[in-house]
Parts: sequence; C-alpha cells; structure tokens
Amino acid sequence: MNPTLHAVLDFLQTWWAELTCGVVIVAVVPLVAGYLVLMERKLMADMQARLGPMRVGPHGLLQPIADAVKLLIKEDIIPGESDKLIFWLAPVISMTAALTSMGAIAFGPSFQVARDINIGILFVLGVSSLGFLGIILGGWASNSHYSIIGALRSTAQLVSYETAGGLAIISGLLLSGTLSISGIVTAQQTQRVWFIFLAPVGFFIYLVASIAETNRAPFDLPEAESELVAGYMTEYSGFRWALYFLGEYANMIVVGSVATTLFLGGWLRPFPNVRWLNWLDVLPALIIALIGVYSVYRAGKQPVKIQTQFMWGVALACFAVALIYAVPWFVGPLKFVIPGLNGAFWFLLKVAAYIYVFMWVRFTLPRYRFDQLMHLGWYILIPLAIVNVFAVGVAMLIAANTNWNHAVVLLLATIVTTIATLVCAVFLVSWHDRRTESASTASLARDSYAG
Amino acid sequence: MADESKPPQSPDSQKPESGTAPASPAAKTPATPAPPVAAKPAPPPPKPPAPVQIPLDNELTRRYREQFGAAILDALEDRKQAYLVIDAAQLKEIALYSRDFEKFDLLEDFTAVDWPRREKRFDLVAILYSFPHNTRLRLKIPVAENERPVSLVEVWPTADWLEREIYDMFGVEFSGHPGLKRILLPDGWQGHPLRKDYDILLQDNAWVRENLGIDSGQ
Amino acid sequence: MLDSVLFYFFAGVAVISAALMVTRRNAIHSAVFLITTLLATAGIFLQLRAEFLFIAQIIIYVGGIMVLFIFVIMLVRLDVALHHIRFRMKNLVVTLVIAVLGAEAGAIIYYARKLPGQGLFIEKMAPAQNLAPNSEKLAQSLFSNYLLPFEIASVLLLVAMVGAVVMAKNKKGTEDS
Amino acid sequence: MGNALQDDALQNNSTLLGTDELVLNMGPQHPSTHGVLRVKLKLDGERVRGTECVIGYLHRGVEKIAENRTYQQVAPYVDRMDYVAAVSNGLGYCEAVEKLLNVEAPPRARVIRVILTELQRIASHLVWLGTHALDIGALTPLFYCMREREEILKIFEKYCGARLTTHAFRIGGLQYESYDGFEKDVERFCLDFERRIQEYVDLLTGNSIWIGRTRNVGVLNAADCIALGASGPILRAAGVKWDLRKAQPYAAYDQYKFEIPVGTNGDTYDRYMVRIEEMRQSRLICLQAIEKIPEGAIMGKVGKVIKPPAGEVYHSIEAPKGILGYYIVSDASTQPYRVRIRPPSFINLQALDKMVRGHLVADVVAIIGTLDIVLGEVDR
Repeated sequence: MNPTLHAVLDFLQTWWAELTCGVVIVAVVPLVAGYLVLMERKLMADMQARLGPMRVGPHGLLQPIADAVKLLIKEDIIPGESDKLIFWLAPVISMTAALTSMGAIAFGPSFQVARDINIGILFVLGVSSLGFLGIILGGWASNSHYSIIGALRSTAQLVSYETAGGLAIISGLLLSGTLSISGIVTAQQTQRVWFIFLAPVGFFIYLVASIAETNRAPFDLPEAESELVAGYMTEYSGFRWALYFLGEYANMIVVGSVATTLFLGGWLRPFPNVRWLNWLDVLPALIIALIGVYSVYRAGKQPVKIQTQFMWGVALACFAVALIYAVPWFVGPLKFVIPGLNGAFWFLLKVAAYIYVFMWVRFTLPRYRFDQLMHLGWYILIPLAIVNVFAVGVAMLIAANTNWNHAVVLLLATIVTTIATLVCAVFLVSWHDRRTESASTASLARDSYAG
Repeated sequence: MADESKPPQSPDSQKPESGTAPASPAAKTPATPAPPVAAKPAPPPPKPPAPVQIPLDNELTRRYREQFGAAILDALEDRKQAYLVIDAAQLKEIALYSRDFEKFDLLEDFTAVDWPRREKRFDLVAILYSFPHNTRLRLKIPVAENERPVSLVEVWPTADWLEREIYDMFGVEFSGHPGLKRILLPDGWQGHPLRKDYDILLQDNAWVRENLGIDSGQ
Repeated sequence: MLDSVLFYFFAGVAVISAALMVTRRNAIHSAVFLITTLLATAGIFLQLRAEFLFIAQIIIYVGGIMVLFIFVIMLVRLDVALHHIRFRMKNLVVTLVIAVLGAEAGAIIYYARKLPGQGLFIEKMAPAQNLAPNSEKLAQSLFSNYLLPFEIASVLLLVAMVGAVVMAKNKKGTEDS
Repeated sequence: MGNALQDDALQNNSTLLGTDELVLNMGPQHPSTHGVLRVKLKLDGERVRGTECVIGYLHRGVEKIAENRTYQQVAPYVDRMDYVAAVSNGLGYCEAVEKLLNVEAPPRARVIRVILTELQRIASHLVWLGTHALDIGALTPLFYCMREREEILKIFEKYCGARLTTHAFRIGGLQYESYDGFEKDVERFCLDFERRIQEYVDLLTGNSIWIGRTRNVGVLNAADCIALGASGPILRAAGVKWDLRKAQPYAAYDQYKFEIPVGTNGDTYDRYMVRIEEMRQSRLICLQAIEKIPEGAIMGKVGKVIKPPAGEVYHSIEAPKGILGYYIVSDASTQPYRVRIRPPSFINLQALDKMVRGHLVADVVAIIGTLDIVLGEVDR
C-alpha cells in the first residue's frame, strides 16, 4: 500500500468521530441558527399579542428556509469606497470564529470534536472572541459612519464585558479545578451539585456579560437599529449579511453552551446521582414523542391540505427521533448509546433555556445607552466578579478545612459568601447611583469610551 | 411665572372696553385693509349682519398708543379678536415692550399675508399669547416688497424657523436673522409660492418643458 | 507526515503574512496580516503541545492587543499621520537594517549546519508530540519556581495600567479646561 | 537622527494623532427619524456638538392649495397634515371657519366632537408611546399600543367610514349622526383602557434602563419652552400647568372635569409621564361625555355655500402635540384668501437643537421620539 493512502486511512481511523462531529457542526449549525430566528420571532410574537410568521409552512415552520433562499439569491452589494478585501473577509471571520469555537464544546458525553484538549473552555472563549475582529473589520471596511461607530462601540463593549465574563467564569473554574470541558462536567457530577448553586453570582454575571458579548438587547448597541440603522452591518447585504447573522446566532449557542457546561451541569440530567430519579432518563424519548403527538393533533386543524401533510411530516420526524431514543432501552447491545443521546438532549435543552432567557430579556427591556453600558460593566459587574471570585475561594477553603460532608459545607459556605457578595453588590449599586446622581448636574456622562 | 392657570374664560377674552355693538356696519375705519376683491356683489340670500373690523380702544391699546404714539397705526377688533397695526420701523421696540411689559411671552405664530395691490404689499402677522393674562394679541406689520423688517429672533427665539418660512414662502427678508435660508422648499427653488402672483402651474410647466420637452404637464 | 504538513503550512503562513504585514501601506491591512502571523504561530505552539501558550496567544494577542491596535488605527487616522513621519535617510536605514539581519541569519544557518543532527532542515521532529497535556505543569512552575518573576511582571503591568489611567485623566482635564 | 523627522509632525501633536469631528447625517431615511426628517449631527466621538435640521421633504403646499379651494374642500386637506391625529386637525379647522362665520356648532355636535377628539388624542399618544419605546429599544410596547389604537380606529371607521384621515367633522357641526352603539363602543374601550395603560406602565415606568435613558435627557425648562414656542406635553412636562382646553375652552371642554398633568424637570421621562397621564385624563373625559350626549341637531346654520364676511380670525386648539392654530383671512369669497396653519410639530422641532447639544447619539433618537413630531405636519 502506498504510504500516503495509508497515512490518510490511519488518520481517518483515529479521527472519524471528531470529523463527523465537525461536519455536523458546520452543516447543521446554520440550520439551527435559522430556526433560532424563527423561535425568536415566534416568542416575540407571543409576547406581543400577535402570531408571527404564519405563511411559509404551517406556523411558519419553513420560514428560515425561505429566508435563507432569499438571502442567497439577493444581489451582493459592495460599496464603491469600501476596502474590498477586508469587506469580503470580515463576515467570514465572524462566522468561522463562532463555528470553530464550537469544536471544543461537548454536546454530550461523546459529542465533542476536540476531545482531549485540556484547555477546552479557554479555547471556546478565545476563539469565539475572535468573532469581534470580524465586526470591527467589517465596520471599518464599509467606510460608513454608522458602520464605524457600530464597530467602535462593539470593540469597547467587547473589552469591558470579556473581562467581566472571564472573571465570572473563573468562579466556575475554581470549583471544578480544571479547564477541560468534560472535566468540568464530571466535576459537577462528583461534587453532586451544579455550580450555579455554588456560584450563583458568577452565573448571573456571566449571563449579563454573555448577552453583551453576543450584542443582544439590551446591549445591542453595535447594531442598535433605531440609532445606527444596523451598526457594523449597515452596508452589508445578501449572503454576507447572512453570515454575520448566522455568526451572531452561532455565538449565542456558544455562550449558552459555555454557561451550561460551567454552571448548569452540562449534559447531566437533573439530580444525576439520585438513584430513585433514574426514571428521568426515559424523559427525553417521552418528550420528543409528545411533541410528535401534539403535531398530529395540530395537523387536523391546518387550513390547507399540504399543511396538514407537512404537520404529519413533522410528527413522523419526532416519532423517528423518539424511536432512536427508545430503541436502545430494549436492545441490549445498543445500551451504551443511552448516556450519549440523553446527554445531548439535556445539554441542548439547557442551552435552549438559556437562549430563551436571552430572547425574553430582549423583548422586555429597553436598550442601554453607551455610557450606561460602560458604567454597568466597569463599575458594577467587574468589581462584583472580583468579589465573587474571592467569595468562592473562601467558601472552598472553608469546605476543604472541615471534616464534615464536603458538599454540605460547601453549600452552606456558599450561602454565606453569596450573601456577603450581594451586600457588596447593593453597596456598589448605591454608590454608583450616588455618583451618577452627583455627576448628572450637567446631565452629561463622561467620555464613554474611557468608561 | 406662567405656572398659574387662568380660570376658564370665554374664547379670546380680549373684550373691548367700549360698549360699541360689534355689528355696526357703519364702523368702517379708514385704515382697514380693503381686500382686493371685496367689491364683489353680495349673493342673493339674506346675509347675516357682517361682523367686520371695528376700532378698538381699551386699556391695552391705550397703553400701546401712549408708549409708541404714531407707530401704532391702528387698533382694531375683528370677531372679538384684537389686533394692532404697527409700523415696521418700530417693530423690535414694540415686540420687546410686548414681551417684557405686557407679558406676551409666547410668540404663538408669525406669518404673512400677501396683498399684491397694496402699496405695502405684505402684512406680517405676529400672534402673541400671554400666559399670565391668558389673552391673545395680533400685531400686523405692513411691509413693502423690498423692505427688510427687523428679525424678532432675539425677542422670541421661536421666530427663527417662522421667519425662515416667511422668507421661503413670501420672499420677505429679515435683517439680523442668524441664518435666513429656505426651510421647506429646496434651496434651488424659483420664486416664493405663497405670493398671490405665484402660479402653482408655473414651476411645474417650467420643469416639464425643461426635462420632458412638452408644453404642459397638466 | 501530517505533522510536517501542518508545520510547513503554519510556518509558511506566518512568514508570508509577516512579510505582507511589513509591506502593506494600509495600516489595517498590516494589522490583519499581523493577526494571521500570530494565529499561525499559535498553530505551531499547538503542534508543540503547548496548548496554554496557544490559547494565551489567541486570547491575549489576537483577541486583546490586536483588537486594541485596530481600535486605535480606526480612531486616529494613522494613514494621515504616517505621511508626516518620513525619514530623509530612509533608504539608508532600511538597507542597513536588512544587511545586519541578513548577515545574522546567514551566520545562524552556516553554524547550524556544522552541528551534528541539526541544521535548517530538521529531519527528526522534537519529541513534543509525546508530551502529556501540560497546562497544569505550566501553572505549577509559574506559581512555584518562577513566582517572583511572575509577580514582578504583574506588578509591572499594574504600574503600566495605573500610569495609563493617570495619563488618560490628565488629558481629559486639559481638554475640559 | 531626530532632526530627520519633519518638523510639523513634531510640533503639532494634535494633528498627528488627532481625532476628527464627525458629521453624521441622520435621515431622511433612518429608522428613528419618524419619517423624512434629516438631521445633520456634528459629533465629537459620540457626543453631539450641534445639529441642523433639514426639513421639507414632505412639503405639499397645504397653505397654497387651501387658497385655491372652497372652505369645505380645504377640510380634508388639513387631515393630511398630522395624519396620526387627523380628527384634531379637522376640529381646529372647522371651529376656525365657524368662528369666521360667527356660527356655533349645536351642543350635540360639540360633545361628539369632544369624544372623537379625545379618542384621537389617545390614539396619537399611543403611536408616540410605541415608537418612542421602540426608539429606546423596547420592542414590545409598540404592539400593545397598536392593539389599543386599533380599537379606536375601529370606532372611527364605524362612525365615518375612514380610519386614518377621517374628515369626521364638517363646518358647522357634523355630517353623520353617531351610529347605534357608539356610546357602548366608546365606553367599552375606555373601561378596558385603564388596564391597558397599566401594562405599558408596568413595562416602562419603573424600569431602571428606561429611567436611565430618559431622566435628565433633553431637558427643556419652562422659560426655554416658552421662548422656543414649544407647547403641549413638552410645555407641561416643564411644569407649566397650561392647557388650551382649560385656558380657553373650545368645543364642549368646559363641561368636563379633568386634570392637567404636569412634570417638574422637563426631561424625557417627565414628558413620558405627562403623556401617559394625559391618556388617562382623555379616557375620563370620554367617559364623562358619553354619559349624557345632548339630543338635537348635529348641524348648525351654515349654508351650502360658505362665504364668510371679509375679515380674519385666529383659532387654536390643544392638539395632541401642542397648540394647533389656524389663521384664516377671508375676502368674502367662497375661497379663503389665506390659510395659515400653526403646526405644533414644526415649532416643537425647533427645540431639538437646544435639547440634544452635549448628549450622545443615542439620546438624539430618544429626544426626537419625545418631541412627538409628525413630518406631515412639520412640512405641510
């Protein structure tokens, strides 16, 4: 056999799982992002007393596909005075960074591309933050005032909120004692508690910071529609615009995954160590089957025949997935896939819940002004995150130096330190309010980029 | 200053001091602006007694007359609404006096009317409102076509855009205005549309001739 | 085999984009090529099983410093400023620097060839690929053997940060007055 | 080699690494200029150092058109100025001409006018609230506001067949008798509306982001308001308890009890509170008015041909956006000699420059929103 072919085969044999996972990420994430948009629009419609997309497919289920087709066949406009190379490059960077960072995320005990990378969480953070380069360069290359202001805002926002988010993550890393993604999840299993209960303040700081990092309302200043038209995306159209858009939603999945991994127990089901709750393992199959049943129920109510058929299709797909989940329970040799499948289910459910919070916040809150955003980041979140790291450290020290049940002591110590942290937070907020109150005589904020 | 709300009064409570009946047809005053087409014969149906302009002589007008004498050309009342016809030369002094001493603190509106057949072609009309007294007063300032009345921006800042609009629509130029240029119409517009001799079709036809090569777009 | 392909790929990208970075007239283009260089170098770190260095390079240099570079370039219109800075003896300086660097590189190649088993074309890969994941070891040595230098470096950075804040404040004061 | 550096680069550090003042052109196509307003912003970073409004993109020459139409024909035109509050425009015009003719609308007509005008005020404020909240980034209130406005528009549609530019009133009274169930519709809307207002208030009033975005933003004190001619809610938010409906009552407003809401600071938040409270007061007026609508004719003694005696009249009403005045000169013909409209939006917009100086770009959007301008009225 020729050595090159041999090497290739060798390579495939070692890496086939990772390769498959990578291909799936690249192929499926855009689709998932499209359906996240649909989910967002549907949720928004529900909260705003209307129906949302209803025309393309039953309940608008085909809307993302129609949108994608529209964006693909749209004219690709490049402004005459723009920097062509960078204008072309920027959305690609944005999208690539988001997809690459997904490589290290463990979507279940066995679904992970870069499995033995022991700095997994740092890889995710570092690579996903490269997406901002795409935003900045795109804003600059468009040669438009709106774009450049959007890009400047995003840079300042990135620098401020990466810091807060990073410090918040440290509290989770302290508790797990490892940077490896699967290590973090295993730590939560062995310590018998999700880290959200041990570092609640850290979780909420990360929640806020991740909303800011993904440029979503109320922190969507780089693309604030009512102020900067579309910020750094103003001059983009068609597929380039779609790349940015997909990058943004892929980024939401990434931050959701990081939060899930660090604070929400990753792929673990609720109470993973409680024996008598083992029946929860059947839930994934059941829930998916129930969605199928609901689709059947809705199928009868569709006004047009083709929609009824489509609904039946959805139902059948659900049943098929449910079957995949259910079969291993009855076929002995396949039992080994159960943890993997269930893990993926729980993980994706948690990520979806996290993203739901993003959307909920977006429809409820008005947008921050830039200086207010900076103040929140620098005067409240970052100090609070530092205090929180100390608090978690103190709790861990207390737990390590007592002889009682480690988990219980840790939890008790956490309660105490969390209260202390919250007192700090109240103090910070009131101090900040007083400060702005006194500064508002001229009612003008300080230089916003200086924070 | 203006916080006190006045008790409800009848609309335009500028009541004449004198007890003259408002509907006396003989009360024509020499300075009454005669509308150019007023000579039209009255229509056959019996007209209600026409309330026309009657001379006004109350506390307020007396004070104005005392202060400015001949600059107050006339003081009239039309449908229970008072107005003073004043000399453009003293416009700023009268405006300042109205604002500071008569407490007409709001320039509610400032506009113009074109009377092409008159010697002084334009009537500038300033509608003043007094918050403390809850009264209105109109100042009419006749100006000739090439006259440059003084700008009121320093007295009432709100006059800025209103004077620009008058300039835009009538071509009256105000001296001392900080940035007198067209406001509603594009900078290159020809003519001043609210003048009576400005034909709506004029500009339209000119454009059509120039751009489409036909005589009329109508 | 794969390792050498990857190595030459990364190394080639690093060298080429470094050259492009120097030759671009547009400051933003230079910044983009510098980013490419840094990323390629990070790739080489990863090949050497230095994951922590790899990610530190990405987070600190690409994600942090380069973003700020671009930020500054966008804010201060460097293109205009660069037109002002022009040497009269530019060509002379450039030639001198190139000559010195070239001599240095030549010397290295010349002497390296003489050493046994080494040289410009490394035939045997370094044993890095057999190393276990080593972020923890890095941390341990940083916080035990090299604690003092580490702390000194962090104090230095803190001083720089405080200095930057003070300078920014001063500038603001003069602006307001 | 220090002297090799060019001198000017060393001497003039500010040009070497200076930041430029940026002129940002906002509009005429921009999501939050509420139409075709164009504002040129002079920016220092994101801070506004000066503005220039460029208006007139929607100029249709209503005043010139009016000179070439009969009095009745003008009435539909004025609806097209502030198309968000067409009923109020019509009321002002009809009452002005009635004054010119020296006739009065019969009591029944006046009460129905009050009801429709107050509903229109609510509708106009709802449009303002929804778009203003959207400008500041709250997406949801817009849809709630549109939901309630829809109810009002349905009442208009049932009454006169039109929803937006209604032409609901005629000179001398009303064209149409109120339809069966008119009172009931209005009452149902009003009773429901209190709960709806509470929804907006829940979403916005106590929200710290909303407060942060609106408190001390675009402050205009009472003296500035009066000097710049700003009227309506802007004036009241500055603490001036003044409302033409109370000061010089027209239509049938003297029969109803209502409060004039006032603010204290004259900032964007106060204007928001004033308008919210005004909606509540309008609701109360409607409820009082439908209790007893007098019986009788709906049309006063106005001939088919309207030919007012020569002379002139100025009449102003409290439109949702401020003082809406009509100055009409008659030359005793069937066509007005001159119709001058004092549009509240046009004059309120003048205050923009004073309000935005020193604020950030994001505040410009909030301030344009709080001015509640309708470009149809600004440009006429």
